[in-house]
Formats: sequence, structure tokens, C-alpha cells
Amino acid sequence: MLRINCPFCGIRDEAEFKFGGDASVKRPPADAGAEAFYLYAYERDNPKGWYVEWWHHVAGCRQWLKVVRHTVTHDIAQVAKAGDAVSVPQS
Amino acid sequence: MSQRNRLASGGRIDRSRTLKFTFDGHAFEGHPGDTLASALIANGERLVGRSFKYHRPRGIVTSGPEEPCALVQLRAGARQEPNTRATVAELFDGLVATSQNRWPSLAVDIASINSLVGRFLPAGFYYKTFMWPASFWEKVYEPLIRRAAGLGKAAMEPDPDEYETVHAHCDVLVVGSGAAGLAAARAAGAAGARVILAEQDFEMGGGLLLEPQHEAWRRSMLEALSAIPDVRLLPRTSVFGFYEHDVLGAIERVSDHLPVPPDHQVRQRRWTIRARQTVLATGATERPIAFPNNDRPGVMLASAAMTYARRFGVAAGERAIVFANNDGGYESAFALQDAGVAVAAIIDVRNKAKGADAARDRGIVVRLGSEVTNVHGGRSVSGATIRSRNGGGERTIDGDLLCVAGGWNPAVYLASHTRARLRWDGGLSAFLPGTPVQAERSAGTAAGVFGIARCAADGAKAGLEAASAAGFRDSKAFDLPAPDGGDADPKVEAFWEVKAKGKSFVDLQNDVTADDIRLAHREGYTHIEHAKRYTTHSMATDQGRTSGLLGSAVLAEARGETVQKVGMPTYRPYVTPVSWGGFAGREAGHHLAPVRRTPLHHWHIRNHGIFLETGLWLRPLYYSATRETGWDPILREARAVRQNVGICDVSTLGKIDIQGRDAGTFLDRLYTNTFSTLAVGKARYGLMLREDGMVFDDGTTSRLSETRYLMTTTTAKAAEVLAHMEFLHQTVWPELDVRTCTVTDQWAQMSVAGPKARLALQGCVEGLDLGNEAFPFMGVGDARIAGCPVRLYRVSFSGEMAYEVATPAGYGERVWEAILEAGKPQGIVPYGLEALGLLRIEKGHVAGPELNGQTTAKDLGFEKMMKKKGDFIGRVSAERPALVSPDRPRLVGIRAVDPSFEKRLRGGAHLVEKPDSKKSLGWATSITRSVELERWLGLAMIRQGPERIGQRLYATYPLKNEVVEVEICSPHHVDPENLRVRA
Amino acid sequence: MSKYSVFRLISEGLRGQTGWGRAWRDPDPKPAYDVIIIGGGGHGLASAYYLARTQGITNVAVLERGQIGLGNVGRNTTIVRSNYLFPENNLFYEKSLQLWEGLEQDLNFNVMMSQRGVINLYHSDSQRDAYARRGNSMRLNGIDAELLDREQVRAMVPILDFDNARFPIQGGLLQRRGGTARHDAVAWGLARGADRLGVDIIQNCEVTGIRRDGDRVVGVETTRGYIAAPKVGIAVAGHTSQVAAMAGIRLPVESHLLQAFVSESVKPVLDHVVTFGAGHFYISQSDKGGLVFGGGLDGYNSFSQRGTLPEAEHVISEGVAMIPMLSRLRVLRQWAGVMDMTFDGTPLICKTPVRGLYVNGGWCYGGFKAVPGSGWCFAHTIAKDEPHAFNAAMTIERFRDGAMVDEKGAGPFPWLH
Amino acid sequence: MSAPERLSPFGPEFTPGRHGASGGSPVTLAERKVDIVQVMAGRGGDAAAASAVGSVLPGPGKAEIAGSSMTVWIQPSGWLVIRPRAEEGALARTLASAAGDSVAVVDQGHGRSVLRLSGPKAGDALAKGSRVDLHARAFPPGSAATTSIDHMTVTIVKVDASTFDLVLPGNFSEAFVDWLRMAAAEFGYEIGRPA
Ligand SMILES: Cc1cc2nc3c(=O)[nH]c(=O)nc-3n(C[C@H](O)[C@H](O)[C@H](O)COP(=O)(O)OP(=O)(O)OC[C@H]3O[C@@H](n4cnc5c(N)ncnc54)[C@H](O)[C@@H]3O)c2cc1C
Ligand SMILES: NC(=O)c1ccc[n+]([C@@H]2O[C@H](COP(=O)([O-])OP(=O)(O)OC[C@H]3O[C@@H](n4cnc5c(N)ncnc54)[C@H](O)[C@@H]3O)[C@@H](O)[C@H]2O)c1
Ligand SMILES: Cc1cc2nc3c(=O)[nH]c(=O)nc-3n(C[C@H](O)[C@H](O)[C@H](O)COP(=O)(O)O)c2cc1C
Ligand SMILES: [Zn+2]
Repeated sequence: MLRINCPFCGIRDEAEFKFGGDASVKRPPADAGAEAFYLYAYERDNPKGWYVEWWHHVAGCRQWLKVVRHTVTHDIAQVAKAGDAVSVPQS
Repeated sequence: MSQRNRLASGGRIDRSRTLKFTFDGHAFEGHPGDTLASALIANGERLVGRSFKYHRPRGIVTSGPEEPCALVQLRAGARQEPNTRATVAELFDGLVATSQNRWPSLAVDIASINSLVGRFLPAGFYYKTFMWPASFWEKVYEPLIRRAAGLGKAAMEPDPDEYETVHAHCDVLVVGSGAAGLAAARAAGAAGARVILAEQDFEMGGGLLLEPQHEAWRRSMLEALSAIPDVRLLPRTSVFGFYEHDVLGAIERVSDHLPVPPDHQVRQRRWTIRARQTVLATGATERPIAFPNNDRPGVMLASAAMTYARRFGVAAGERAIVFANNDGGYESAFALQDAGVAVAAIIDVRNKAKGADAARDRGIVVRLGSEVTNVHGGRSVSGATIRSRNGGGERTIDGDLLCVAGGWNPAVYLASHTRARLRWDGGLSAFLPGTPVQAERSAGTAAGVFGIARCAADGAKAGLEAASAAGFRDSKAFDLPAPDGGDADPKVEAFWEVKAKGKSFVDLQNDVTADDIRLAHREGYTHIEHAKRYTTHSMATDQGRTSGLLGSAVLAEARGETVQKVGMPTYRPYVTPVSWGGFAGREAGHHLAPVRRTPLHHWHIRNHGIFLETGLWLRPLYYSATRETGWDPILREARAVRQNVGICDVSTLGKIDIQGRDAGTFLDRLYTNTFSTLAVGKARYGLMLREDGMVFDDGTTSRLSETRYLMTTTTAKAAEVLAHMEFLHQTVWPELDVRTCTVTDQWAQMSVAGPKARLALQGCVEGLDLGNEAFPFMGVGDARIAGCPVRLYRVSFSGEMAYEVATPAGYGERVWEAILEAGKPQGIVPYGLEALGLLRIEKGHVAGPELNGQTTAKDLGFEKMMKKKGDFIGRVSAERPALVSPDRPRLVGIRAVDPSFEKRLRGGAHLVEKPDSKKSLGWATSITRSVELERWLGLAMIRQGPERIGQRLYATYPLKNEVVEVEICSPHHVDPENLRVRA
Repeated sequence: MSKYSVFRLISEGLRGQTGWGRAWRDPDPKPAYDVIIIGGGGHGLASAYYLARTQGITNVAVLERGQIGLGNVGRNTTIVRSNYLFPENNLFYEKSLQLWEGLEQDLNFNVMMSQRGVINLYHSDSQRDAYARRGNSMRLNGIDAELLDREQVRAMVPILDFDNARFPIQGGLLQRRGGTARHDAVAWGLARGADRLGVDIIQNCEVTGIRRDGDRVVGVETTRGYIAAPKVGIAVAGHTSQVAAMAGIRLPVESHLLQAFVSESVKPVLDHVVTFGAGHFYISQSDKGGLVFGGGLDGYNSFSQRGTLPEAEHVISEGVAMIPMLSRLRVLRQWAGVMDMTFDGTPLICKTPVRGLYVNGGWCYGGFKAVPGSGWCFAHTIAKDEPHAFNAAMTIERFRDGAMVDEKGAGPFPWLH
Repeated sequence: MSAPERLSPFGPEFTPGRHGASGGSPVTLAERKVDIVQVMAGRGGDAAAASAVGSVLPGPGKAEIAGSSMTVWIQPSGWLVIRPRAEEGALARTLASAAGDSVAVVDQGHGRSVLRLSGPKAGDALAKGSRVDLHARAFPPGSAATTSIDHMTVTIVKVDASTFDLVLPGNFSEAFVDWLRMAAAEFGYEIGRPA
């Protein structure tokens, strides 16, 4: 069971959250064209290692959080507010 | 004689009380403190089960949860429980146990013939045969195999007992209550940490339970622990898995030692433990050696025989032969001798042994450099053949108990779950936990430390370190036991298998022999994981707890490599198997998921609502006080709406309050259509897409003030829509001034629909002019009904003139009843989900079956709702070529050509050109019996649908061999001009 | 290499089963092959087998980074069926099912294909209609399907909770030809079959790079050296993104965890494969007596191959709700596999932007049943450099074009498929 | 005009009485009759919200408790203001007009319910389902946490060592009590009168 350290609520169980996918992709501007939206919606790095992803604290403070998680060990290096920058560990 | 193997004294059983039990119908007695296994041994029962494949007679091998053979059917009736390890089942008065996997009886088991033909049934034989003729597999071979499958029998009735799950948090979790665990818990507790000490046994103490000289220390430790408020002791609790983020699962057998759970108490309780730090003081299990016929009842691990003598006060035999590759065997031999068991000989594979002299002093024959080459006896050991490993002849020794001391396997499984690599210890010839990767450390024998004093010291150190790592550094000293000198040298000679003729078992439960493992190797299944799967070694209910390493060693020899190179099959949860009930806890039967009730729920119950589960909600399908069946109540309700007026509970619709200066802009980007231009006091139908261009949700949104909107969503998507909005606002457009929250539960909402809806409402609404001019279609206004505040929305889902009346939930019933009362003259009736569906299908409104995530706005005929200017979610992706292809299925209406109702149209039918055509043009999404057109009709997604309006097609339903001719039409079967809603 | 039969088993029995040799050879890699298949799972092995068997290309190597068969093919719940909704899928899976039906004779290896019927339970009228749409689609395409009402389901699976459950059962969609096959045996049988046709199965050979010459593939770097081949097929399931990235390709694929469980073994109580329609739970009983079951994805990207507690709670609760008599049985083991999830839940068997490089992946959690069909189609695609009709829709471009094959309608969220 | 008495969201079976194991001191559960308003401040709106609420607005994880009133942090710049029940809708109206445009005020008086749980075993019963650590060290009086219990979103407010107020989604009120009855059965529980 993942335990995610919400910057507002503290460490909470995975059960309070909903996963929201890759947080490294950014919604293109409205006029960016079809290819940009295709890349945004579909193509992924899918790293085996550190990953920046969205988690929604639905049964908590209802904030979307940026979580830096390792996809093999499930270690979490950082949990940030939606607007904050995160740093991804090397290796 | 009753309890003929019970020792006169000693042990931790209460001889002053007698418990009665039966095994295979025979009545026996035991004492409190016994396990079923110790009580069976006390009564001289040797043969307790049959093996899986060969049905060989099997006895009790261990004294703990690692037991591979003594599995019984415990209890009877609905509480019966297969594959229960007799070695952990606590004896209670009236216990009933039966042996399993035998027919007709344990003593005479027909299938034991398998053993005779065993040489034709090596590992994996089934992969090589049963292939010819092909048709025989289903009819002959597989039924045969399935008849042989399985061990125990499951109860077929539902379980009468209850279970629960509980959450726990601690600074330090200590697993195991031996010397190491007790000391660890004490050290951590004294430092101020919150401690949980979990012990699978019903008594705390582990190995200490065998050491009367340390009893005082054990008790003082337990007393001290009980006195620390933040220490929680959990006996009968097995920690079954170590999961990521330092969460561990444990199962507490709350009432398994009782005939039935007490009132208001559960049978088992499952713990989810979040531990800052964990100390694994899980001890070690002894392991066997492979030699011919090492599975005969009476072949037992030496430590188990010692445990039976010292802890349970029973002699596992009268005359013991001990076979050892380490000093542990001597300790057991002495313990047996002290208990009055004759020790025929110690057969030691080593040429030198520290204990040999002491043994000889005790009059025990010691044969160094020797091995056991065969075991005699059928259903019980009668003796063994031994020989010198340095050459020389074989000789036979009589004895009814063969104790095997093959070395120790430190219990590394929990550490292993964390992915900590195992480390080979040459001295112990065993794997130890390697460098931790989670917040855990192993202590005591689990970490390869032997001896009570040393284990206690190691535990204390681990407890302190764990507390310190959890932030508690205030250490307090306490007494540790002094070394008592009896500590045997744990060094083990790496001796695994006696090479002699006969079946030498490696995995006792699954009947895997050393030869099977060699066969796997010969056939190229040389990796340990391949060999495991090919032979099923380590895959039985004991998961290779005693013999896993033995299998690796046999394979290592075949490969010509070291055991550490070969490694062990991966350890996975569960350390010991966990009941399904314990896992489910309260979430069984009705409690699988909480019930979400509308504010009108109890009115529906009192008024004969027939409920349907929709998501977590319960919603009335229809109301029927009489014996109306099938379509009757539905048609009655729907007709009432079309002809007069009906009222329906629509409280389940999602409702989202949206406020802020940019609320309008925000909605413009969410919806395909525009909301910033909506007038205050008006509602508008909106359509939302996903970013991939598919329709996500729809509903009406009203503008309550310049800066405030109220959105309604479908019941199904309510939570998702709010999350979607929060995502967009928080991550994509944080600059917008908007705040959102759900108000779904705040409002009871009811749809009052029908040509007489206004009349009905006029009878109870106060403070709002319902006239068409004052309150036109899509109007929103506040009023009161029966003194309760209400908000009216003039929106319609049925196609009739309709009002949705919302009132704060607590007034729901009162308002509902007031409307029913007021509508009496108009013949108002409550209608349920079925009639609601019927009406919306007639009207051509889309719902779940059409909004299934596979349809675009264009598919549903909503292309006009996609604004041309400005950004909105899904705009770009919806224009991808295949999504705008004219060939996509699009929404149309279909109607049975024959109005007789005889030939039934059904949802899920496909549309084809000819009655027997196989080429599907589309499918029927929603079908109903129409009250307006008096025939079957519905909605369908059909390729080039709109172009086909007027054509005839066939709705085919091969699942029932039905074909119905239909006419393609507009989806708006009722009032296509939409006049009624504006009336 | 000797043929497997009962006669051989008996004659071997008389001499201690000592005459059996390796089921497949253990060759060193050659410097070059006509085709390299990366990945020794079900799909890689089947692709190599059918390249040799139906396309006549035998100079083929399967490169497996560890041991064959220990990936998803060796850790799945073994359900085989072809009850899909869209023809793009159901015709393909039906081809696969037909290959399954002859596989043991074809391979001379008993993969224990057991057609005991797969029942998908439905719990409401709308769910019944959705299943009917699927069942009718299957029937139109010549695939067996039956719609059962509550009493028919009760007659087949009396241990289900029909009345007291939170989500009462109304009926089920049955595919009688569906069932299970022995996971390990499939990998081993295909390996032995391919090997007998000349394919080199090379274990402990991890592909670490894909070498290109312009827009063409020329070979692969491995932990056992460079191996050349004009055609390379990727069949690495959960690692599709990683291997494709070696050729500079990003895919609409994410890796997610799927877990499985087995209970202690008991005498047969369940003859069919049954899936719960009001949640995510499916179960069958193996020929050994263990109840093998599973549920949904963990819901977040993962390569951990490790079971989790929340999923166990979830799955097992649904199991008890569906079959209350399971309550007193015990769950023995829990494990996981890394699933290559696409953004519409339908696989990829196709060419890539790099010439000579083909990808077979995106199996989501339904790829076991696809094993023979996928191998057959992938072999065709590689040999002919164009897809067969069965896999024509399974391209990467479908996402760019908007031609998704999204059976669940879950949208571009792989963890929801 | 004041509205009539409302129906309890806890359903008809939530009537005073003793249940579960007998003896010892039972866990007490009682509905609290309160008004509940959700306050969400926009950018720079916290001060306006504070002055409208008329008390300190607690930070994350906290509740400001004064007698039978409390203000509970539920999200960034978001609080639940809970007061003894008065005229229907009045609290929301007052707060909205006092707070002005930068603060969104939403009446949740019927959308949420408040259950008071008390007695020496109250914490033990609740802890069975609480994923949040309720130990005195981690969760002293005045603490508040929104979490998921038996799949329902619940805000737990610790009033004192043996008293918890649980803010529940209105439509799940009965289901939550279903769960709590089971959790408290081994200790015995008593349903008290609404207050
Ligand atoms: C728990 C679970 C239950 C499932 N249940 C079912 C079911 O009931 N029915 C069903 O149809 N499907 C099911 N599936 C899905 C199915 O198992 C998979 O879709 C399918 O097995 C994947 O294809 P594969 O067999 O080729 O994969 P794998 O067996 O994973 O093969 C991929 C191989 O590629 C190798 N590899 C990876 N990277 C490299 C590299 N760089 N170089 C060389 N080799 C590499 C891996 O080591 C691995 O052996 C389930 C899956 C899981 C995990
Ligand atoms: N004679 C024996 O049977 C035996 C066996 C091992 C150790 N010893 C001796 O005992 C002392 C070792 O002390 P120790 O504390 O290291 O080990 P220990 O064997 O005394 O205690 C380990 C305890 O952990 C418990 N345990 C194991 N796995 C568990 C799990 N998953 N969940 C809950 N409980 C679990 C066991 O039931 C046992 O009580 C040494 O003197 C050693 O030589 C004796
Ligand atoms: C269909 C099936 C049945 C299984 N039955 C058993 C079993 O009876 N006993 C067992 O220990 N493991 C069983 N397993 C699990 C394997 O032991 C193993 O856990 C799984 O293949 C994953 O490998 P891993 O645990 O080594 O990662 C079974 C696996 C599958 C796929
Ligand atoms: Zn939070």
C-alpha cells in the first residue's frame, strides 16, 4: 500500500487517492494542432524508474498532487502541490 | 488407553482439565495447551493424512505452521475448514477433525495405488501424455485429473462467522515473541516508542517455551511489556506479508481456539499495520534431509519431537533414532531421553561432533560419519537402515520415531518480501536476510544468531535501533538472560541428501522427490524457478518452509554449482495462508460496498419501491404494491407521466456548486457549448467531452448569479466530473478564479413530469408564478413547498412538461409528499427508474448505453453543440479523421415494424440488412416498450444512421435466435418538435 | 529429440525416467539470424514457432533476458476465451482460440487446454444488454456465445450468492469454448516446438540496444554480444516501451501491475471460469485444486512485479461476496505481472516507423489467450512485411487517426482498461 | 419563515437504545443537530473568510472548537463552519453576505451530517476503520482529518480524549452507522438522542 505524503494532510494511504497519470505531459495551447494533442493524450515515456505523476487526494483535501515515484521500488522522492516544480532524482 | 504417550509431568499443558475431541470419528482426550497435533500424538495417532499425488501415508512432521503433512479437515458443517494444520489448531472441547484426501478411509486408501505406479508418474508427466486422442481430454483425462485434485473439502454453505479488518499504526512492529522479539519489544517500548508485538502462537515466548529455566525471565518480560501503555501484544497473530511503504498485513485468530466465536466477537481479525520500523524476530525452522522413505509417519523434525516433549508433555515415540548433520540433533535427543523416550542411536553424518561424548555419557549410541538409507514400516516407522558414509555395510535399527535435524532455515520470508536480497551463510548452510531495503531489521535466530542469551541481546539491540530510527533515543536497560551454557553450536554440515535407492522426498506435501528435481534438470528446467514449476516443489500449502532449501541444494548438485548460485524460489505473501473471510473482513455479502441512500429512500421502502443497485446507490425501479409483474407497473407509471403527471426521485444526479469570477469561462472550456452567456435564472443543457474527443458527460447547468452556477451531472459520472474539473482548474488553468464543491447530498431532487405537472405543482408551490411566461422552459426559480425551501428547474428528461424540484435533503420526504398530495386531482403517481428510462428512450435522450465512452458528439447528433470558437476539452482530438468518418455508427431511432409486441426488440441486438445477414451495421443501445407508439422501439447506433432514416433493417439477436424487422427513424420518437416541454 | 507419449513415459518408467533429454536446446547465439524475436514469453515463443511452422523461416532466434516463461506468460490467471465486442478483436481472438484447440497435438506437449466455459455475470438489465451486444456480435462472427438467465447460471454454478449479495446476479454471458490452459506448459511447449523446428532459444541474453542503419534495423546489442538480423520483432510485454525506446520509438503504452492469487488446493468446487460483473474479480479452479483468481490493475504505473495489500483486499472481498463459501478457505500466494497497457485496451501487432522492426505488445491483461493467435499473426506480419487481416487494426497509427478499438470506452487512460 | 423539522439522515432505525456486548462502558453515538456551511476562499480571500466566520480559521489538520461550534479545515482555503442548528439557511446567508465576493459559501447543512462518538472505547471502535492514526500523540484534541472509512469520505474531528465528531456525507450517514455498529459491537454501544 502506497503512503503518500500530502503537503496539506500529511502521510495518507493510497486508498484516499486516485491516480491521474503522467504529470510530465502538459496540455498544449488550444491552437497547437492535432499532432500536439495526439502526443499529449497518447505517447508516453513510461519510465522504468522515477516517474512524475498526478494523484488526486479525493478522500482528503481534494488537491491534485505531483508525486515523484519510482516505478520499480515504489519509493516516493517528493510530493508537491500541483503548481510546484519537482526534481527527479538521477538513476 | 487414553493419552498413552502423555508424559507424567512437564510441558505447558493443564493436566487438571480434560478436553474431548474426535479424529475420524474416534474419541480422544487432550488438555488445554495442546494443539490438535500434540493431542493426536498423546493418543498414539500416527497416521493423520495422505499425500497429494501418491496418497502415501503421512504423519506429523513439525510442531508449527510450517507443517506440510498433518493437514486435516477441522470442524463440521458450515464451519468446516479444509487443510488445517493440526500443528497450529488449538485443542478445544468438542473439536472434530477428519483426515482428508483418502477414500474410503485413511488406513485403506484406494488411490495409494498411485504410489505403486509412481515411477510412471514422474514430475510433469501430464505434460507428456493425455494428448491422444484429442477428444479424450475433456471427457476422460481431465475429469480423472480433477477427481484427483485438491486435498480437503470445502464447506459448501456460507460461513456463519464474522471477520473484521482493523488499521494500526506503530513506531516499531516486532514480529515474533521469542527471546529476540521480547527483548526488542521491551527495548523499543522502554524508549517510548509505540510498539506492536505480533506472535502467531497462542503463547508468547517462541523458543523460550521449551526452556523452563528461562520461564521466569519470559514472564517478567511479558509483565513489563503489559505495563507499558504504548505496547500492544497480539498473540495468535501471524504477520503474513511485508508490503511496500512499510505496511504489513497480519491475521489474528481471535476465536479459532473456541468452538464458536463468542457473541459480538469475530472469528478472525485482519490487521493493516503501518510501522515506522519493523524488527523481524521470526526465529528459524528446522529442515529435513532427503533419504529414502523419509515421509513415513514417525519421521519428524528433531526440534518438533523436542517441542512435543518439552512444551506439550508428550512423547512422539517410544524409541527414537536421531539423524543429524549438526549439534541441534543432540539437544533434541537429550530432551527426548530426559522425557523418558529411549534413544536408539544418533546417526550423525559428520565425522566429528561436539555432543558425541555427552551422548555416549548418557548411554546413547552415536554413529558418526553415518547416514540413514531407508525407513521401515508402512503406516508408522518401525526402524531404519543405516550405513557408514566411509564404506561398510548397512545395518538396521529398530525404532518408532526418526528425528531429523537437517539444520536451520532462519525465517527470512518477511525480509524477502521487501526485495532484500538473501545472503548465504556458509556456517549455517542457510540463507540469511541481506541488506534491508525497507525500514526493517532481523534479529535473533532469524538473523542467524543462536542461543537464548545471544538472541535476547541481539533483539534488545535491534529494538533499540528501531526505536532510535523511529525517533526514540531514550534507552532504558533491563535484564537479559545469562548464557546458560547449553547453547549448541549452530554450525551445520552441508549435507542434504542420502544417495540410496528409493523415493527420497524433498517436498512432502506435493510428493516431489529428489529424482524429480534431477529429472527437471535433465530436461532443461535447470533454473530454480523452472524446476519449482516443473516439479511443483515449494508450491504446496507450506510453500517449502521446511524443504525449500533442500530442493535448491539437490538442484545445485545436479547443476554442479553452489546452493547460493542456485538460490531459492521467490518468497511471496502469504507467510502462512490467510482465510478469504479474514481478508474480506466486514466487506462480505451485503456489506461488500456501503449503500448510498437518497433522502427519499425510506419513503420508497414504505411505498413498495423495488430497488436496483446503480453504483453504490439504491434506486427504485418501479413501485408495486400488488402482484403486477413484468412490464405492467412500468407501463402504468410511464402512461401516467405521458397522460397526467408523475414524480420521480432524481436525487442521485450529481450536483456541483461552481463559484467565482471566472466560473463562466471555466464552464465554456469544460463544455462543448457556451455557458458564460447564460442568463441568471436559466438552465442550459451542456455536453462535456474527454480530451480524446469522446463524450464524457451531459447535464443541465443553471446560472444562479453572475458568479455562481449549479451543474448537474449524470448519476454515474458525478464523482469523475468533479475530479475532472478540479484537475483542470488546479493543474491546467490555475489562473481562473473558480471554486467547486459537490452538493449532491445537500439536495433531494424530484422530477415532476407530465402534461399536468404545472397543475399539480400549482397546488403546493408558494412564492413562484409557474405560468409559462413567468417561468418558461429552462427557467430556474426559488419557492416553498409545505413550508420548505425549494428550487425549481424547468427541465425535462421525459419530453413532457416537467419541473425538477430540489429541496434540502432533510425536507425531501415532506416536499415529495406535499407534491403527491397536491397532484392527487391530476392522478399523480411516483415513477421509478424503469419508467424514467422508457420515457427518455421514447424522447430520444441519450444516457448510459449511448454515453459509453465510445461515442463522439457527432455520433450522437450533437455536432451543433460544438462551438466553433474557443478552446474546450476534446475539441482538437474529436476532429481526428477516423472520428469524423461518415462511416461511424451514429444515433438513430428504431421501431419494430410489427406493432403487436409479439416480436420483441432487445437492447444489444445488431442491425443487419437481411434477416440472415451476418454483417452488423450497428446495434440497439436502448430498447423499450413504447406507451406513446404502442410498440417496441428504441435507440441505435448505426453506420450512416441518419442517412438510413426511413429504411427497413433487421434487428438480429442470435443469442435468442430472434430477428425483428425495424424501421430506422429519428431518435425522437415522441414530440420531435419539442413542443410539450414548452407548453 | 523424443516424442512425448504415454508409451514413452512407461518405457522410461522402467528405467527410472533417465532417458529424457532437454525439452529445448541451450544454444549460444549465432552472429546473425533471419529474424530475431526479443522476448521469450508466450508471444515471443509463439511468434518464433509460427515463423518456422507457417512461414517457413527457421533461422530465427528468441532472445530472452532471463529464463523463458517467467514473465507474464508464467504468472497469469490462464483464462482463454474469444468473447470480445468488436470484430477487430473477436475475429483475432477467435483465430487464437482455434489455434489453442489444436495446440497440444500441434506441439506434442500437453498444455492442458481445458474448455470448461467462461461465464461473465451480469447484475442489471443494462449490463445484460451490453453483454448481449457482445454475444450477438460474436455469434454474427461465428463464435459461440450463450446468454444465461439467473436460473441457468445457478444450475451451472450453484455456489454463487444469488440472493443475499450486494449486487444480485441476474444472469451471465457464457462462452463454452472458453476455459483455461496451463500457463507454464504453454511457454515450455512452444519453446520445445520452436526448437524442434530449428529456432534458437537463447536465455540470459538481454537486448540492450537496437542497431539501425538509417531507417532500417540491422541487429541488436545484447548482453551476449551483437547479433545481426534484417528483421527484429519486439515481444517483451511489460517492457515494450523500454525496448522500443532503444530504437527511438515512443508508444501509446504504459506498464501497470496486475495481480493474481491462488488458494490452498481443495477438492473441485468450481468447474467454470466465472467473472463478477459488479466489480473486478474472476476465478477458476486449477486441475491441482487451487482456486486461481485475480482482479483489476493496481491503477498506477509499475514495474514492481510485487503484490499489494489493497488489491488483495479488494479482490478477495469481491470473491467472498460472489462465492460466500470461499470464506473459510485460505489464500496461499499472491503475485503480480507487469502489463503493457495501451491507451484503448487493444494490442499492437504491427510495423513500426523503423523498417524491419515490428512490435507485438500492448497486451493489457488479456494477452495469454492471444498467445497462439498473436504469434501466428506476428509471424505473418514479419514474414510478409504487412499485417494479416486479423491484426490489420492493431496499429500504432490508430491513435493518431482516431481509430481506437476501445471495448471499455475508458478512453486514453491505460490504467482504466 | 422557519422551515419544518427535517428528517434525520440516519434513518428510522437510528433510535436510542443499547446494543452489542453488554457490560463495560458502551460507545455512544448521537446525531448532532447543527448547521454546516462550506467556506472556500478565493485568492486573497482568507482574511475575508476569517472575518465573516468570526474566529481564527484553523490550518491543515486542525479544527477550532468553541463549545458546540467548530470550524474545521478541509482543504486549502476551505473550511466547514459548524454551529448549533438555527434557522434554515441563515448561517450560509449571513456568512455569504459578510464574506463578499472573494469567498464562496455553500450550505451543506443537509449535505453532511455530524455524528458524535464518545466513551472510553470510542477511539478504539473508530480506529478499526480509520486509516489516520488517532493515537493521542499523533491526533490530539483539536485535530481534524478527512479520510476514507469503509469507502466513505469522513472528516474526523477530535473534540477531547474520548469524543469524536464525524462529519459524514449525508447520503452515506446510514451506511456509516451500519459500519460503526459492527465496529463497536464488541464493546457495546448506545445510540443517544440527537443533540
Ligand atoms: C496476474 C495476471 C493475470 C493475467 N490473466 C490473464 C488471463 O487470465 N487471460 C489472458 O488472456 N491474459 C492474462 N494475462 C495477460 C497475459 O499474461 C499477458 O498479456 C501475456 O502473457 C503477455 O505476453 P508474453 O507472454 O509474451 O509476456 P511475457 O511472458 O512477460 O514475456 C516477455 C518477455 O520479454 C522478456 N524481455 C523483456 N525485456 C527484454 C529485453 N530487453 N531483452 C530480452 N528479453 C526481454 C521478459 O523477460 C519476458 O520473458 C494476465 C497477466 C497477469 C500478470
Ligand atoms: N528448538 C526450537 O524449536 C528453536 C527454534 C528456533 C530457535 N530456537 C532457539 O530459540 C532462541 C531464538 O530466539 P528467537 O527469538 O530468535 O526465535 P524464536 O524461535 O524463539 O521466536 C520466533 C517467534 O516468531 C514467531 N513468528 C515467526 N514468524 C512469524 C510471523 N510471520 N508472524 C508472527 N509470529 C511469527 C514464532 O512463532 C516464534 O514464536 C534461540 O535460543 C534459538 O536457538 C529454538
Ligand atoms: C495458474 C497458476 C497457478 C498457480 N498455482 C500455484 C500453487 O498451487 N502454489 C504456489 O505456490 N504457487 C502457485 N502459483 C504461483 C507461482 O508460484 C508464482 O508465484 C507465480 O508464477 C509468479 O511467480 P513469482 O512469484 O516467482 O514472481 C500459480 C501461478 C499460476 C499462474
Ligand atoms: Zn491532502
